[in-house]
Amino acid sequence: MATGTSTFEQQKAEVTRVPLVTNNRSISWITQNISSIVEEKTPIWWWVAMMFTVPVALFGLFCVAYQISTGVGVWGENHPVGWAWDITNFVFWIGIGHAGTLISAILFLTRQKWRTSINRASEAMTLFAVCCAGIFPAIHVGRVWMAWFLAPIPNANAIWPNFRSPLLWDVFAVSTYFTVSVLFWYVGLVPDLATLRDRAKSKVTKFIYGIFALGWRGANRHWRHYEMAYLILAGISTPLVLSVHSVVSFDFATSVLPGWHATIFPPYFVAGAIFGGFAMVLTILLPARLLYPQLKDVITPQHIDKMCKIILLTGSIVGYAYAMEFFMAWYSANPYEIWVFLRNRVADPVVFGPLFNVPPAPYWWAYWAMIGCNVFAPQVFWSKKNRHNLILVFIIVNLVNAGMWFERFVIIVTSLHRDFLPSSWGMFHPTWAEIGLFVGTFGIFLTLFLLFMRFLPMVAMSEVKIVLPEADPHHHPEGPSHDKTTQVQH
Amino acid sequence: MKHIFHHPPEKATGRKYWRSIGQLAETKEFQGWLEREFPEGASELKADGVSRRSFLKLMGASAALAGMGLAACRHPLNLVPFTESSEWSIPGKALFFATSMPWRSGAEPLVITTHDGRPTKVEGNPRHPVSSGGTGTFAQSSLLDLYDPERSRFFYQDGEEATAEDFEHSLDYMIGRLGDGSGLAFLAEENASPTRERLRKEVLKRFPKSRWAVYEPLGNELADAAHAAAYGAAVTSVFNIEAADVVLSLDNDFLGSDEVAPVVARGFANRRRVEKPGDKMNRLYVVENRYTITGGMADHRLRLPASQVGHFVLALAKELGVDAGGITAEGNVELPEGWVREAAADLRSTNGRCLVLVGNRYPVAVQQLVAAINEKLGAQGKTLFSLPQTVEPALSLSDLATAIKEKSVRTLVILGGNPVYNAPSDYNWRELQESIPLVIRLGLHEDETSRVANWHIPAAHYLETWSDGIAYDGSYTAVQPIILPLYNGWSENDLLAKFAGQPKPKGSELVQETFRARLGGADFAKSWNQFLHDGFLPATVKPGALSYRGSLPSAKLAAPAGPGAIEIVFPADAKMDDGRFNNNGWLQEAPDPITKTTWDNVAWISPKTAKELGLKHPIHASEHDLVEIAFDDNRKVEAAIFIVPGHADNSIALSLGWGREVVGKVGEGTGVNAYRLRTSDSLYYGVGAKITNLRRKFPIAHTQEHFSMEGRGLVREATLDEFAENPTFVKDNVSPPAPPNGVSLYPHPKLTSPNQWGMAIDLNTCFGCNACVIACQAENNVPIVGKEQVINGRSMHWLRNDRYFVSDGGEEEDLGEYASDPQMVVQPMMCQHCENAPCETVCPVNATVHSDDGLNVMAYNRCIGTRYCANNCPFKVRRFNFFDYNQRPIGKVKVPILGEVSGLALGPLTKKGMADTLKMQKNPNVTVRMRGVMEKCTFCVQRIQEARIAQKVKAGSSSDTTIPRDSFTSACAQACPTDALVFGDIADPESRVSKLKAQQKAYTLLEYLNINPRVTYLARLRNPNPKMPDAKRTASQAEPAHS
Amino acid sequence: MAEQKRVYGIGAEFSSPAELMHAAEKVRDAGFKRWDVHTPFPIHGMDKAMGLGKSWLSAVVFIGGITGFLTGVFLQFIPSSFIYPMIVAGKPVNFMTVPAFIPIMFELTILLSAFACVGGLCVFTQLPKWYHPIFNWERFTRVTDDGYFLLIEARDPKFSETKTRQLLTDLGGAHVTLVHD
Amino acid sequence: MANIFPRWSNLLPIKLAICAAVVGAALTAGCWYYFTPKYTRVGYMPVQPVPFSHDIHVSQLGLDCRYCHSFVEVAAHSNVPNTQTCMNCHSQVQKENPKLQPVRDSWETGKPIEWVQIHKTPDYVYFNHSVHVNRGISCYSCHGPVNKMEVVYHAEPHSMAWCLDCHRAPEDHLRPQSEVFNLDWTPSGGRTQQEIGLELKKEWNVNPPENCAGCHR
Repeated sequence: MATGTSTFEQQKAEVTRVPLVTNNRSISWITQNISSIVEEKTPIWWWVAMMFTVPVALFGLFCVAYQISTGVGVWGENHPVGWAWDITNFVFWIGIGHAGTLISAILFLTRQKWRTSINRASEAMTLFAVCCAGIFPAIHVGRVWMAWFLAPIPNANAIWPNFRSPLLWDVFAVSTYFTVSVLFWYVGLVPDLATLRDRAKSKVTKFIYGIFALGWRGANRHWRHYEMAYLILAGISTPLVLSVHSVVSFDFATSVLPGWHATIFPPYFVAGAIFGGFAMVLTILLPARLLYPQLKDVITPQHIDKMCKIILLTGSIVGYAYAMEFFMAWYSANPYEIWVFLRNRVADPVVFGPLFNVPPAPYWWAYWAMIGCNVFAPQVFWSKKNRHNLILVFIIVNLVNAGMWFERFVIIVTSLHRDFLPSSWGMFHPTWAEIGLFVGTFGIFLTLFLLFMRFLPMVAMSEVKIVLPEADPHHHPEGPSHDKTTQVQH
Repeated sequence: MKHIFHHPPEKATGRKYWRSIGQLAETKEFQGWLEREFPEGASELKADGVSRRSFLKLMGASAALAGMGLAACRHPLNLVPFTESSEWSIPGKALFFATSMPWRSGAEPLVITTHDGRPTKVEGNPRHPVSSGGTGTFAQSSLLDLYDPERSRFFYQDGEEATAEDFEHSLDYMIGRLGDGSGLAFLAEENASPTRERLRKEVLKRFPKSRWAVYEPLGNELADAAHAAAYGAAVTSVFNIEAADVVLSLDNDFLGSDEVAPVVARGFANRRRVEKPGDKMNRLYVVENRYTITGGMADHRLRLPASQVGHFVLALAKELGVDAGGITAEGNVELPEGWVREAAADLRSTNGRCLVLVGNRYPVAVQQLVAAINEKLGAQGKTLFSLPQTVEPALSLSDLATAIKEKSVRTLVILGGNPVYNAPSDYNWRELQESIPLVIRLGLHEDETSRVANWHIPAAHYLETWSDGIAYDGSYTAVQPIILPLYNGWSENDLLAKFAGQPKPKGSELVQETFRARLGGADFAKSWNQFLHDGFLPATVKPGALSYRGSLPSAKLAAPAGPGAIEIVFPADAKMDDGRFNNNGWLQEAPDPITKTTWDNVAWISPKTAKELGLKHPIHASEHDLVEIAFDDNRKVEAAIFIVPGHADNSIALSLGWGREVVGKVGEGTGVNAYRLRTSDSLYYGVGAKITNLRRKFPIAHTQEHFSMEGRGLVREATLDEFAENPTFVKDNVSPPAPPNGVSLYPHPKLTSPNQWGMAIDLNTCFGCNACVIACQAENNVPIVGKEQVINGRSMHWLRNDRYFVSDGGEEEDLGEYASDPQMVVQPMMCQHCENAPCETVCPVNATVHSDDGLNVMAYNRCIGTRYCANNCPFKVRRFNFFDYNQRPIGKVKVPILGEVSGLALGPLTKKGMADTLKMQKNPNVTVRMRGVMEKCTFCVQRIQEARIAQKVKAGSSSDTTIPRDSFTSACAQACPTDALVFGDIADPESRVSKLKAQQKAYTLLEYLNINPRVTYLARLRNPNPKMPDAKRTASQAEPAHS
Repeated sequence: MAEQKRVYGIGAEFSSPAELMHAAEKVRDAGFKRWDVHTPFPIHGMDKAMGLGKSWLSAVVFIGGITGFLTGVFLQFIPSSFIYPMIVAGKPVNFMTVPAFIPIMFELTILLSAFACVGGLCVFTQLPKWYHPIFNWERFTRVTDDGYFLLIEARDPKFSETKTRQLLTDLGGAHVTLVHD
Repeated sequence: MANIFPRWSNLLPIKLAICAAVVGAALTAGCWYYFTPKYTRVGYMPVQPVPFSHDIHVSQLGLDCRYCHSFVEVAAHSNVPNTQTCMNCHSQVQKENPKLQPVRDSWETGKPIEWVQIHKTPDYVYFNHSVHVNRGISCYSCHGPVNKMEVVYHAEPHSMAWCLDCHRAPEDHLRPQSEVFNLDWTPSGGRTQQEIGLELKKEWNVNPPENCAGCHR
């Protein structure tokens, strides 16, 4: 009788939902094709790509060395603009990280099975993004060699860090975030590493993957704890990911500076982070999908479609936050707040400047670049046609990436450069050193990701297998469902 | 089990530098100097208890101290004690010496702080009425000149380095062959030193045919001439501005560069201290072409091209019924309806308790007419007084020039000054000087003049020399060496003594002689010691009345500037003076009081004229339009323009003292030389220059880009009457409003110390003269950062003077659309020591926290430099060491591929370390900050601690640890010539600061943030004459805090 | 496996999760204790089929979390309220300042929970365990691909080489193999 | 053979864990002990150019500290005696003692003796001797039993924590003003240091600064 009901549910299920893995691929097909990415011999394009990314990364590291050895002065920062690209880039990269955790944790908790095809890659992206992010707060300080003062360790000076400082919160939040992400990612990797171990031809690879596979043997007495562990990690990562960007936003929200001092920041930052993060996931996966056609069946148009929808949603949330900030400034009737929003950001030479009869804001272009990329660009995703036009999607998500960088730049620099006392107002101009460092982090990020693609399974095989029909213990290989799926598919 | 370190004895650190002094110890004059010291114990100072002998030993000691202080690693360091005790000197304890700074308008009485024999700080002499403890900017900065590593160190004969001995020999030889002195001429600076005057007479006695000329580019030649014509040559006049109810300044910047005596500023300020509603204050009318800090204080200001001031004076004379005699004027000038009438009426109404001042480089006729006006107003004996002339009249530069042209000068001795650089361009002084067979030049620096001199002799700084002077009030002041000449310099007295046929003086004997002569009988030793201890003898002659013998010349004032003919005005520079301070980093980087420019001079121009010439104010501070200012083909310069609100139309001001050709690294390539435009008949201004827009840009570093307060309640203003009606106007329409008192989410921890430090700043007596800025820099070892860094917005001043232009309309200065004629307000801005300081909570390492006596303290050694505190500081007063400003070259350095690069940006590739002499200037009680740490005003915490410790030491085994009331103060407050800044204990209701804070016009900034600053401002008041045409706009300019 | 070694157990391979599940139920009912199924991915309902209870890893994590939280509390309050209380921006040093301390308490809670979770996993599963007899079974490599295995250990009291082999064959297991240690 | 890892490898995790724990503990303990001034400074005993013995001069001859360190009561800096001070006596006493040759040389040449510094506060610390010795803090509290030292060594850590200990509880060191330079003094009259300290603290209104500005400027 169990079977009877199951076939019925089966049919219901099959007609209503498009399968997550198309062309009715078998479990062994998954194993074969995902593993092959790692096993086949290194493709030319990989070497070519590395030849670009590695030098860029190295240049970035050179900029770091130069800055540390010479002083923060090699950047364009000044009084009053004490933070500029350094913290902008920090927030930018941290934000990107969030999509990974979101996909792996939150979508897991909400039983979004489609996450399985993309969570591995996006978690990797998280880690690499956080690596890049970590560089900036570390070296933006004037005396890096004294940074250990931040650690709450008993010392002969009997003095401790200031636990009230949002910067110290950052230290804890970001390091925790990185650690937990690594654990989460690794736990997920273990079964797939076992796969690679068992498929490995040469002894060496077998040995190496073997070590990291920890002797995994798929025993059910392991799976039950494993699943629990995975669930719990997902459970704690979810508040963590929300907290991290909230804490980052506290750096600004807890200050007294007009334009920073805003209670809306935490949710607004988190939304922005997810927004930017998904954009970056797509930025990476779309090319990967081209390079490895077999991924097309795993990362299907409906995945992209879903992600576009999330971008559209979060993009609109961010847009709402911008509007709300503006409204609060006006509603608070605080001239300093109004000044920052109207005369440091919005007022452009053509429309709003003349409209409010104020001169153009020095950074109006940054503000409108942000609005354009973050609020207007994603609106094209309302149409399904656009969501399935991969070229367009790729363009839009890259606009979003840029937009999110501008958002942080706008928040940090335009608030700082003209605050309370007009006498102290100034401008900020970046130097080659900080531009080089920013570009360099992209080099680092991509290099790491290329290495990841080459040596680790890009898709969580064991998880994808679960979502296949045949993984269901009540599923019967024969029966009409197949044709159904295929029909729906075509 | 512990490992014990052992160290063999090693070479002393910090010894290296002192080798030079070591050599000094060998030299003859020094040995002589030693034995001479105790002729009969006469010149030992009982009072201060320091014998001159101790100096060298103290230096030896401080060598060791310096070595210790600057050593980086811990093991091993050596302690180097003296071999012999030196009386009264206690290592690490400051000693104070009274002296005075020679200046053309009278010596400035000073007290010098020394640490282990190193002068480290200049303060005013509190006992002297002229100073009362205040100082001017120049006195404060002169300290850096003493230590200038580029000061002249060597003797030069025709460009070849020579020794002092060589020089003395050839000098003796040369003097021997001078005969009656015909062909011998001296060119000196204005200086009323009686000793110099005495030597001059002796030289004249020995060489009756010799010539003695005096030249000061900013001197009082014309003023003296006018004065002589009006009152006779025997007397000089002083004015008591404190006695004047109404002052009319005709382009006389008596609060700024024209009259540096602190007594004038103080006297003026004393009449503007309004404590409660109903108090009276004086009224100031100013007529000037450009904004000066005097103009900034004006109650009524009329902007008028300098060339029209004469016409104004005529109009005023007519109004007052003064017979202008033969003085007429070409062309006529439109003056605002009623301005002259009402001003005149106001002056008259004071029957004599008023004063009309005119710029001291205006044509003699104009100045004579002003004298006549003062006479008519009855200022004599009320505000104007006479003092006997102490200096014999001398030849002028033009007389000397003619003599040289006639080839009747064969030996020229130039004592200081720099005529090749700053003589009127029509003299072609360089050629003249080259035409002289023998030129001996005594100078602090190897400069333009020494380049065309046969002998260059390094001059001793006034802090290294024995001399004397006459202060503004006629009192006799001492100039005594605080330190041995660092570079073996000679004083002008040394040189004159040789000419007078005496040996080069070994010490104070020359001055003692003068002193003896002045003193008459009396116990010499005692009174001499007293004199050195106090630094002066009180004025013997009381100011008397002037006798006016009105004889106005017949003169025709030239046609004034107009749209066609633009005038160029040559004001004294607020920082370079006549150029003598050009190699002084503190002054180079001090922002100009009005334009806030540093490291350059700029051509000030009015918005209207600028528009007419198609010149714009740059959006990026570093890109100013370049123009060419030309009178003819060889009288022209290229200058960057700076649009200044309130500047007179058709008039350009280009300050003197810049664009030096031969100068040290600091002054190299700064500014343009306005002397090129200046001729003997246009000493102050010249009409008819051609201005061409070169369509090129030039970077100008200034510390304040935005001119308008944007309607924010920062400087709060009212007129005297408004204050009387509404004593609490400062609290009105403040937006956002201050939270009701004591409202807070949580209880604030109690500040437990018995003393709570705070400051009050009276905006009504602060002119923005920069004395406090430099004083702070000297006291707190604040580094200079160089032009490039200032452009990048990284100037390090802990204390800055914010200057705003206030006017009815909300102009957008940063767009170049200026108010044509706004008013000016100044606001000193330093760390406000907020009780709830936003900077503290954000510091992740507790590097900046609050002390129990209410200071926002900054622990440099804990700071890791996140800059978060600076971002969260509402006043942006925190300063970050972006580079290693103390250890790396500030300027450009040459490197192989890249060419000229900023030394700072090269960082570790450059040589580390600061000049040894500069180390000597550093205040040993303040940490010299390294790169990567944040710093800011500490309320001079080192002084606070000193006071507290002193009291505790005094208390010993008793419980009396309370610091005496107002027994010390911060560097800025001490330097302030007008006591506008007052520092003290606000927990003590009787302290000066508490009293000021209790006033009704006291307010703090940004109340709405609930940060409780410890710095309180007293609102600015103006006292407009209701009848004046511009009274309306002057009235109620109180910047309404936002509405 | 050149030289004979003692028997570890008998394993069989099944063709689909459904069959494996079915077999597991049977083995459970046969009353075996020391046996396990090996699959490329967790199969839902298998715990029930094998008669396993709930995993108590959650308890470990809870303890970890509490530890982290308390660490946060003490780490912050002890220095800033007792060892060296400093006046920072006029903020109180007593419990009133707790809002400022919450973020770090939170982060530490998460961090130690995560450590407890992974640590617990290792303990409960006794991983890493690089050597395992079952790896001696050549076919077993398919377990990480698409093989579904069931293995009964020799240590099980009910284990008898012939009977157990028979049982597995009856349950439809293919490639029934004797796995040596 | 599918098993690529030997049997023993299964014990590796445990072993590694234990090793890590041990090494970690050792490192922590090591830093705790060796990287503190308590270790790096205390006991520092350099060879001095002149083998001057405080023991002889103070304990045996009974010289007062202030005879040589003459400014300790009035200045922040406690001076090292100059050659003259030594010669005051040694021009008569021990004229020929070869050990004193450097002193005599210095006296003749006028070149100072270069003592090796032992107690060094960092440049950013502003310690003031006068305020301590005038308020009942003995030399002993910071320099230890110098009067007993043949060769002077670093007796106390002089770390910030160490300074704070006393600034927070001065009663542990306060003593009657008369006994400040008596390094052998011990609480007498049946009263403990605590009792005496607290009494003096109250009587003299002793409240040492605990904020940064107290020592860092």
